[in-house]
Amino acid sequence: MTTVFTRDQIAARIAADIPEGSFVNLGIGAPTLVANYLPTDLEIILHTENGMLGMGASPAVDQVDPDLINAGKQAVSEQPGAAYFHHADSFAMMRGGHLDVCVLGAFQVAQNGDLANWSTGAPGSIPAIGGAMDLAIGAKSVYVMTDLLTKQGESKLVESCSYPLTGVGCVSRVYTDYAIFDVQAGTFAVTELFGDNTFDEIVALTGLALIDGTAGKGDAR
Amino acid sequence: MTTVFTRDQIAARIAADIPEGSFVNLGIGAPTLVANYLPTDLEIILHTENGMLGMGASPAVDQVDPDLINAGKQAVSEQPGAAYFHHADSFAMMRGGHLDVCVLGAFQVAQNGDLANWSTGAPGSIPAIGGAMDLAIGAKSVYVMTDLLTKQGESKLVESCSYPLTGVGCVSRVYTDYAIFDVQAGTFAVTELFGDNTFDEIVALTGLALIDGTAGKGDAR
Amino acid sequence: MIDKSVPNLSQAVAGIPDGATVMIGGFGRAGQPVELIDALIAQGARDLTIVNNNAGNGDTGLAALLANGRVRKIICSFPRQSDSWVFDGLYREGKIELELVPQGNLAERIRAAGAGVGAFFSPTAVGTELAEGKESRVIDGRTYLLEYPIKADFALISAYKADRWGNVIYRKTARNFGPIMATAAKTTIVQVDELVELGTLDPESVVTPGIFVDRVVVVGERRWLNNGEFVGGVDLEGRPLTASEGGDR
Amino acid sequence: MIDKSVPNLSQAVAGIPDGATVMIGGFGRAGQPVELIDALIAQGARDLTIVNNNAGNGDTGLAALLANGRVRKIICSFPRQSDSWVFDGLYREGKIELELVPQGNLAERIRAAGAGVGAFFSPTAVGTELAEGKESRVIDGRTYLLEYPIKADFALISAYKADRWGNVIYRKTARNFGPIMATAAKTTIVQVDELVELGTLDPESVVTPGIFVDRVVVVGERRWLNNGEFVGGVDLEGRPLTASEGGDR
Repeated sequence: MTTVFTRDQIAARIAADIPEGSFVNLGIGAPTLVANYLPTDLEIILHTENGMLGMGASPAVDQVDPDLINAGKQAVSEQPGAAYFHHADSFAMMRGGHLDVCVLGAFQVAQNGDLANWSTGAPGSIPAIGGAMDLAIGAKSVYVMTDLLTKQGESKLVESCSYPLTGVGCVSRVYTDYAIFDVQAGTFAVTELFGDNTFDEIVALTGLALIDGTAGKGDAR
Repeated sequence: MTTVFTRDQIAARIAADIPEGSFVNLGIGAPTLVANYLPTDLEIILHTENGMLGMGASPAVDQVDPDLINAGKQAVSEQPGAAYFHHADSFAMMRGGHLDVCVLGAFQVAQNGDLANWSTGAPGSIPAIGGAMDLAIGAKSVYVMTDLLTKQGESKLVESCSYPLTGVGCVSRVYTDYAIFDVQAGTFAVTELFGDNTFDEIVALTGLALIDGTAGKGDAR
Repeated sequence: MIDKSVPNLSQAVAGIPDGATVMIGGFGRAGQPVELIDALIAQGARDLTIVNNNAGNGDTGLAALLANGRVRKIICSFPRQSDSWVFDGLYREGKIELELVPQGNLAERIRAAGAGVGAFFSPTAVGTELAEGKESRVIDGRTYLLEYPIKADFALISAYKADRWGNVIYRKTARNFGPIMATAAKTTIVQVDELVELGTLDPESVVTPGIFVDRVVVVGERRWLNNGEFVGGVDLEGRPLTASEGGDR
Repeated sequence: MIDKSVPNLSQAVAGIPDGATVMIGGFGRAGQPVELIDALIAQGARDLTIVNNNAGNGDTGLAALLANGRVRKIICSFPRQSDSWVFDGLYREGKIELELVPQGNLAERIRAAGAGVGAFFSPTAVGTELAEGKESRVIDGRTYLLEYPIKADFALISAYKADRWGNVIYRKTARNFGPIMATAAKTTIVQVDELVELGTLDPESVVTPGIFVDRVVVVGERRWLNNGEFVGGVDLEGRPLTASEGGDR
């Protein structure tokens, strides 16, 4: 039976890959969930582009401080060791290559690592880019967190993006609800299958030429 | 009899022209003397390019703090209302046009406002520029404090500089030991004569075509 | 004696002419100078170009300025939000011009204006539709786009405390665009919770030195503070919580 | 648990190879990381390119590194000083290469390296001999020169206090180049008077966040401080005053 991870399961899987001491930016929307699954005994430092390192969890409702929010404009808290800075310094951290990991959502990811996550290009839609283009080119590792398929059942992993790009060749890895994919020299490599999912099922769902990079495959050779 | 101001007299004369509320950078060397003559009842805020606004006077000898120095590496003090910042922020203030006045020394000033104050271009000399080029192009008003004549009796005010330039067309006004000169559309205007010095004497000393911009001259017309 | 404080909000925003470019601090509601914006609405300036990260939230502050038809153009990174209905309507009706700028370019271009940088090569947006019409260059094997400074006539900023020289400190993530906008505007106007005695702010911790500030106006403490202590009991818009949420109402 | 502190100076400077580019903080003696420089001399790396505002003072610190013949090239704004005899001698003998950079360009180029800026148009040095060979461009009626980032393999910085995450604060004008050099080097090494508990530094006042810091080493309080209080009684080199000067000696 096909295994489809929930968003929380994907978030937990991503969290497990982030080493202690990493500086991490979690994009607005679903990637924010990753924070809930970071091991509490490890020190991982969250960056929010609106000017903070050492961001902590959502506060209790009566501890909401409107001066202390994340990039999604949600209330957050301050960890010991936190620091505040202005927007140019915050984006200098990003654009200067100092963040270890960012996690972003996606409309599409192409097999060369191109990312489309800010606009469907639909006529009449209101564009909004925020910090996504800066994160895409700035973080050392750009992880995408997404469902593999659109609501219409189309693969979000594609040969080349049809939607407007956020960044070129910038994605390192894609965590989907079916499997994990690494971007390797212009091709997606499936590095982990969730549950009993098979490589062939993923090939069928994406319609792409994929590399089988799962440990099992490696072992079998 | 010809009046020749001492350096302290020139410094006092410059200080008298600086309005309250000005942000002022005093270059290393003689311009530093201006600080001693700023009226103590007026608030004038001194900038030092090594990262401070609100710089105060030299401390007593037993209050010397090696962490608190000016651009000339001399001990200074901190006024109430001071602020510290790093070097890029400090020069952004300068280069972004936020300083009202800087006072610099000079080897030569040309009648178009060109300044030469960092190198005589002599073979074998060791060059050192520091922040002079940034000050020259950055401050709203660039005042030069200098003797009118070199030790060899040559005018430091010249048609065009023979020494390497610090900045092009950047000088607003020159305070010398004989008179004050404004740079006006490619010509020096004598705006104030010290003591009994006459316009004709200054023309003779400089060998330049000068404008008589003294108040007396203006009144006489 | 230098005293940059002005006695009221109307004097704080005096002289902003029609057609001015006005930077407005804040990221969403955090650091948004709502009182200064309300004063600007009352003051009446029209045909404004606004620089802000967003394009207004709800019906107050920047959104109210837009709703009053005062804004010709907005330069921002993230106009579309769950509560940006005022902007959304104006944009769909073609009543407001939008210049969309990636947030990092927005911040760096504002900084460049304050720092005297003529232009800079930015790594962001290469290969995207926002690169169209921009000069590109490969430096050290990487492609960059040339970006120009964003300057303003006025900046309206919300901060925590100031002294009469205009030295300013901020509070938490409400700092955001304030420090850089203060450097990029000809006239910088700061609203603060509190004006403190000169010499009270730690010189090591001043974030915006007075050289960048022209006017300071005191608006009083926000509802989630009491004598500088965080007392909570508000929602994200700063409204007191209801009793069922643990508040006083 | 993140702990960037290292137990001693030799571990702090471990791994700096021959031929490395090393930024050294400080303006004159203020903020000069003398203990780290001494450790670098003991460590033995040669053929270094050094980035500093100056080229050494007296016979200690950076001057001693130069005197030991470890420096191939120095990038600085103000080599010639009353006490720069070590550099002066090497330069006159042709034993050291000098790249002279106006101080504002030096600072902005270091910042650019840390901020991911590919290059920028600078207003400084236009029309001077330091403009030779540089690309110029007129923007908005003003001429600028194109300047490139200065990056480094290592930065050696002296600061006041740090925590184990590498958050750093400085003291007075000893801050100078530290914060920008920390952003521009692959590996940033900070010597501090004191390591403090995580959470002790005010998040509003951290100057260099830990993201820019790799190693922290404690060297103890300078001679003009006692438990963080300024006690004076030193000269500009930090030496205790003699009795006739009002000191203890």
